Amino acid sequence: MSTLAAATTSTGEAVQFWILGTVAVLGALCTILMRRAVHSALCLAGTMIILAVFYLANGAYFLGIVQIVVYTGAIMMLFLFVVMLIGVSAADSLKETIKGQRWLAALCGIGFGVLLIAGIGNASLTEFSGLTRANSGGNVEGLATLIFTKYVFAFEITGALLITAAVGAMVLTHRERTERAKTQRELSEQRIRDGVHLPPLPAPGVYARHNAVDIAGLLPDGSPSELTVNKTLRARGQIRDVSSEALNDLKALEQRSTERLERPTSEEASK
Amino acid sequence: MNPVNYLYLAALLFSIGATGVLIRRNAIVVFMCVELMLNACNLAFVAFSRLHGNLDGQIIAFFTMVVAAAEVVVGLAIIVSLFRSRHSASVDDASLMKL
Amino acid sequence: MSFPLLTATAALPALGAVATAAVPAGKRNAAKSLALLVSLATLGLAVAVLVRFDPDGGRYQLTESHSWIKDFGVRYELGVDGIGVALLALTALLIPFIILAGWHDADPLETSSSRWRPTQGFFALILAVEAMVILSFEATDVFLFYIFFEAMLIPMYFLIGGFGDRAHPHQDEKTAAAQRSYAAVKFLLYNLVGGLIMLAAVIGLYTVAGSFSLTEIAEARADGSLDMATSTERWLFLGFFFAFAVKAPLWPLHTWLPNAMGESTAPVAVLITAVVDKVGTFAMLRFCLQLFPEASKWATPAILVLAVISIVYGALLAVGQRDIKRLVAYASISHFGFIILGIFAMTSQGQSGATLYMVNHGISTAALMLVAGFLISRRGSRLIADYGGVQKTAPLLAGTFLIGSLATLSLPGLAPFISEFLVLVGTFSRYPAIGIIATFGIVLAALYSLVLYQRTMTGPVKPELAKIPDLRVRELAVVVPLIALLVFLGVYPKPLTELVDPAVKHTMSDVQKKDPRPDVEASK
Amino acid sequence: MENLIALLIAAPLLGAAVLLCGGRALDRTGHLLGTLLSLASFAFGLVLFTDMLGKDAEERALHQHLFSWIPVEGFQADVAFQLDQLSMTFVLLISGVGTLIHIYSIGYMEHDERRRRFFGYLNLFLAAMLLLVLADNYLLLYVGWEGVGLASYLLIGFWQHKPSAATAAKKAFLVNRVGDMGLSIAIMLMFTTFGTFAFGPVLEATGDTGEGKLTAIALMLLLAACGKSAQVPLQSWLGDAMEGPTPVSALIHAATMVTAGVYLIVRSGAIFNAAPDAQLVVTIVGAVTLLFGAIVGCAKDDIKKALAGSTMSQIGYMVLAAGLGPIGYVFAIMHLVTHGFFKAGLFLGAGSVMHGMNDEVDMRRYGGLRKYMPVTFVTFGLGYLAIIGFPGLSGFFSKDKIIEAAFAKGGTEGWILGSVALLGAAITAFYMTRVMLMTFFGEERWRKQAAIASGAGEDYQEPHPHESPKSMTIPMIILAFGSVFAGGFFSIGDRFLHWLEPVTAHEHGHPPISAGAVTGATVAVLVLGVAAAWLMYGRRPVPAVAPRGSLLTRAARRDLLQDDFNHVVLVRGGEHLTRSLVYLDHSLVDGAVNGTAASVGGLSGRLRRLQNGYVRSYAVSMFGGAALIVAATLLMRAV
Repeated sequence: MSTLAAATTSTGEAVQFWILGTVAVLGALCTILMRRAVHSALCLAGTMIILAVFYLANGAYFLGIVQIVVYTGAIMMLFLFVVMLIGVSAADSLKETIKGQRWLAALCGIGFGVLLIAGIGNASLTEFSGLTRANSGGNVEGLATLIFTKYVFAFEITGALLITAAVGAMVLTHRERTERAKTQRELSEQRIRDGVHLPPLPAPGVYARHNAVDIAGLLPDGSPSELTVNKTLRARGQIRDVSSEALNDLKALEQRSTERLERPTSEEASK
Repeated sequence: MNPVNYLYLAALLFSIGATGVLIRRNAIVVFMCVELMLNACNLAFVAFSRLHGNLDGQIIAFFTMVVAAAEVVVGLAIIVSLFRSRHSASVDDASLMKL
Repeated sequence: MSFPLLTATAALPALGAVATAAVPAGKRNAAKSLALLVSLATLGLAVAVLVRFDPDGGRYQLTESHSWIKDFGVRYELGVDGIGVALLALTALLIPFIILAGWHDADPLETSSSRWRPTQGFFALILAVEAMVILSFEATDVFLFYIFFEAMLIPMYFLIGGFGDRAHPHQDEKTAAAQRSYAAVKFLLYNLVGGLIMLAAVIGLYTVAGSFSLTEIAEARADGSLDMATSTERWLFLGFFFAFAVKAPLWPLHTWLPNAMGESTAPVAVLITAVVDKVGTFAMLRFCLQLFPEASKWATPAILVLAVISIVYGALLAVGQRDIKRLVAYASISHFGFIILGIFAMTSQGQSGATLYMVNHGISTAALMLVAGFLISRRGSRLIADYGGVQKTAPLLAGTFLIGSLATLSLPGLAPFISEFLVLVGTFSRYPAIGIIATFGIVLAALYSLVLYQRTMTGPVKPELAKIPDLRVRELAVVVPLIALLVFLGVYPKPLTELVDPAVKHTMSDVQKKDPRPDVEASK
Repeated sequence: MENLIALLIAAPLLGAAVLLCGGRALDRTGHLLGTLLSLASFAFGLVLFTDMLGKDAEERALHQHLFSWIPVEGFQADVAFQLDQLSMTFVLLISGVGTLIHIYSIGYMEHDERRRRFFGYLNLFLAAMLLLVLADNYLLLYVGWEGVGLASYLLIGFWQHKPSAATAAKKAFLVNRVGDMGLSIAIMLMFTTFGTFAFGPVLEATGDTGEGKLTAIALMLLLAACGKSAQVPLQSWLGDAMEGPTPVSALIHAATMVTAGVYLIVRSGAIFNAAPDAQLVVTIVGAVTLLFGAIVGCAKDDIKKALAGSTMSQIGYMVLAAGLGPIGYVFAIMHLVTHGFFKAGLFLGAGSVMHGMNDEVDMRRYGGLRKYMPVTFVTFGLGYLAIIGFPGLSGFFSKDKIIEAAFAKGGTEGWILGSVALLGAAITAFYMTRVMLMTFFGEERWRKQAAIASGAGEDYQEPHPHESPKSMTIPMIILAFGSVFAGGFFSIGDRFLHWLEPVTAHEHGHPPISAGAVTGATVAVLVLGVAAAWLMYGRRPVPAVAPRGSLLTRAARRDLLQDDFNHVVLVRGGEHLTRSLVYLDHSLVDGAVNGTAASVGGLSGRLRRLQNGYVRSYAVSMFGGAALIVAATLLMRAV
């Protein structure tokens, strides 16, 4: 125990730092470069776990565990949950729309990083106290002492903050139903009154090769009908279009039968 | 190895996170980048805690985590309701704050 | 402590404004009657001020003084001299007529179902303007004056921008609304710029003099205990004068007036030119001359030239107008030139004349503009070319309009003649050349007034005008008292001159000027 | 007795107020009320006159101080009246002729639905005119001066539905305003010179001041007189003023108001006497106008405009006389009074002719009317003889004296002025004979006119000439009586001279040729003029359509191109000036401000682009800012 969180570091820790640090930076870079939000989230989760290891290496045992349990376990899962809710496969286009934004961002990022690093380099951080004494009564006990004495007020306020956040999230996402839900009978009556679309909506995949929910049914001319796909999927733009596939198949079939029956092609016939 | 390296790492991660906030348009990813920045800070706090030999840095990192948790909850709720009304999670689409 | 009469004259319309605004939406007529009653009661208070005021007593009378912002030495100080009383009475007198004339101007259109209460707002705003104008006539604390001088812009802005003339010459409602808001914004910006420059000068004055009290500073100036560097005094003077010249308005700062008067309803136009603008010329007399006598004398030649340009230029532009209300606006610019000329001629006749001019111009413009408003509301157009032969169908309207026109051209026997002649004599006795050029103004005044009358009232009757009704009882109740007053003050102006004369003497001694003596006496 | 003076004015003023403010209820009796009050004023005048006659010549002047009008520090204007012989003469002329014309108008305006208002205006005119002649200071005179201008404006434009009448009224007022400017400048000069503008002090103090100032005052007064009395160069309004009803032309634009300029000059005699240069200008103006009016009178076919030309010319005589100084003042006023009689008579006659001829004014459509309107013919004829100066009638006495006085001026000026006056007399005889012949003699052209008019497609109703009603003829007869005998009555024993002398002072002129020779010459030119007219219009038939005529004739028909000059220089020039000023006001004065506003707006528009609404853009600036702060911190530490 004493080697960890000492004023100087062991070679093991150095090896660990260099390997895991590289991975962490890679994970961070992947987080911002991956097109899909899911991948970003997974990369971020990886980086966070590495950070948890670093916390442990720095003698912050409690924080290391909390990092894994709360951050990686809860928060990142919340992220993934929302990503799923919104559409897991919706990929971001990485094309920049604001002129010069990317260059400015890169410049600022690199500049800021360089400045920070220069600042740290400038600071005379040669003396190390180490956490040996502070952690002597146990890390968790030390933290607890501080939280319930020196930081008790801030701690109580964070409690209030958490409650507020929970309530706020519920308020934001909860939709109050202002009117009674319409019964099926009423809905059908309304449909007839409106007279826009009387029969039930067609099922997905009609006339298409597949009947998966995200494949639009085909109209007689081979074009896909968006009506057949679930509203949510439509909104997310997650419709797979297989109409061209079907048409190509049809064309190939006709071609083959023409060849076999030695009929004149349509171009020739028109001559 | 000098534990100051942790600080360099934190600075690097922080810069990467900040750049991500600036270049990504998906609100969720932007949010993740913010989390990355927060974590970078936490790392710095923990390293400082070791440098100074007391636990205050860890306490602050702890509070950061709590606040981040609250923030994530509310932020994601906002993203969800935004998505509900606009069918998009792009931060550029919410650009009504102009004349 | 005696009854705070001056505060009451301002507080009554202010409270009235609040009360009028609070009248429920359905009771428009109650709001109108309430506003009229309040304005009449204010008139009553103004009469009480007139009675209590002793022309031969001290310079400022009925004074009230309370500490307000201790840290900056700002005090709530009120007091009136003869000039202030005259203008206070004018304001209190005109407001009831303005309210009565605008009785239907803010009725909601039948087509609109807006829940906004325009009628209540209209009359409340008019009363609010009255309160602020009265306070700026009464304030003897520079900072207090500044506050009301600026604050009256807000209700005026809404009156101009929110209650446009329904008879507009624009193609459709949308352009009309755009023009209206252009006029309102122009009014606001011009006056705000002037006001901000004045604010700088007010602060500058405080740093130099250490006080905001007009009486204190003026006394200190007079007995020499407050010495300003020449350049400081000139800069401060220019700061004050600029604001007043915008409000007055003096050429070339005049262009907001035709827009504002053209786009607003006739009663509001009267409110602008007959009441609000008077604060500008009044303030020149009270603040510029008293606080900065030396700088005033220094700037006199330039100001006189600008005033003469205003006179001739305004009159020439009035001749060239095609819109009745803009014509009256340019005529007013010409008249304001006369007022400023009289103030800065620095003779007793000129300053008495200028003060009388303020009162008389208020009454005469009100008479002309309100009748013009009645005419415009009948035909639904402001363009002169749309009229002709009105005297045949509406002789009373034409007759009162003629009297208004004659008052505008300063016909002897009507009040404006006396003031105009006094201004001319006062100017001539010190600056003959400027006096003679200004005299050309009276020919041009005849030109624009009579051309207007000829084109609108005489000639064959236009078919659209064949059936317009003559003046109604309400309209007569507005016009007849004004005309009677014009005639009375034209024949017997003594009460007014006696009121004003002592105050003018004080001002003359402030600037340490004496009237030039006639040649015959001088040679003896 | 003094207190009656205010009543002189109050009576017609009351009439005006009652008639103009009173409603339709007075429509039926209004004209009688107006006439009665005018008569009352005349009666007061007579009472004062008899009272005055009972006093010594030097003590006849009466004063009445009514109230202090404009009391301002160093400036004192009072409403106060002065009634001396000069004023008395005018009072009687104004209220007398005025009353006659009120009576005449009862008949003349019988069918006009706005007759009540007409009488109201007439009363207003009387009040203003009386105020003008009774005022004891120049400022109050100015009130009357503008008051008559207003009345004249209202009456010329009485038939406002005619655009020509409205334009003429406006023109009259405007031209008069130019003159009024002169009067106001004169008053201002008096104030700065003498410290007052009451007649007494000003006229007494003329000796104490320099000639330059006095000349300036006198010239300004002359400008005022030119405006009101239609003297060159401000004469252009008088011809157009004939658009008004004929009684108005008779009263205002012939007998009374237009002579106000002469009154002003005579009243200010002391100033003019001390400014010989100004006097010379006065005589020149008078002489030029005298010829100008006469020439214009020769060419006009409109009977009223011909008479208007004549009025201008006759006032030219008066101004000429007034410019001669103490030699001429009395004669100027005497001619003014006799002219008041005969010119009013002539105008009423013309009105009577028009009344019988469907309001036709073109003399070429008259002819041979003497049979149909005997009374009009006789009274008009007597007026005619009086104006041309037929020996023994009024005009002879007054005009002859003026010609004599002109010669008496002495030197080359005297010869020139005298000759001009003689020439004027000849032309007067010519054009008045022309009017007479074209109207009452010769063939009855109006009978043929119907055929011509129907050919031209005009709507012409053949007139049925008839004599006018009694209410119109009686005033004409009284005025004819005056035109015949007034001159003789005044001249016998120099009555008029002695009457006025205390006020205006008088010097006997000594013409270089004997008075008899002047009289002879006058009669000779008179005969010449009549003969020439008879040759041109009596012997030969008058063409019904005006011939093209010589260049001079054509110019004279157009008022010797004065109006064209005014139009091109003043009206057009003014229009251009105002139009360009309106443009400049919009583009330059307003443009400067709007330009500033636009450039501020443009700048903000550009700055606004930075605010593109994208959160990420804002984030970049925040982050960039943070980077800068860090950089600055490091830099500060490094330094």
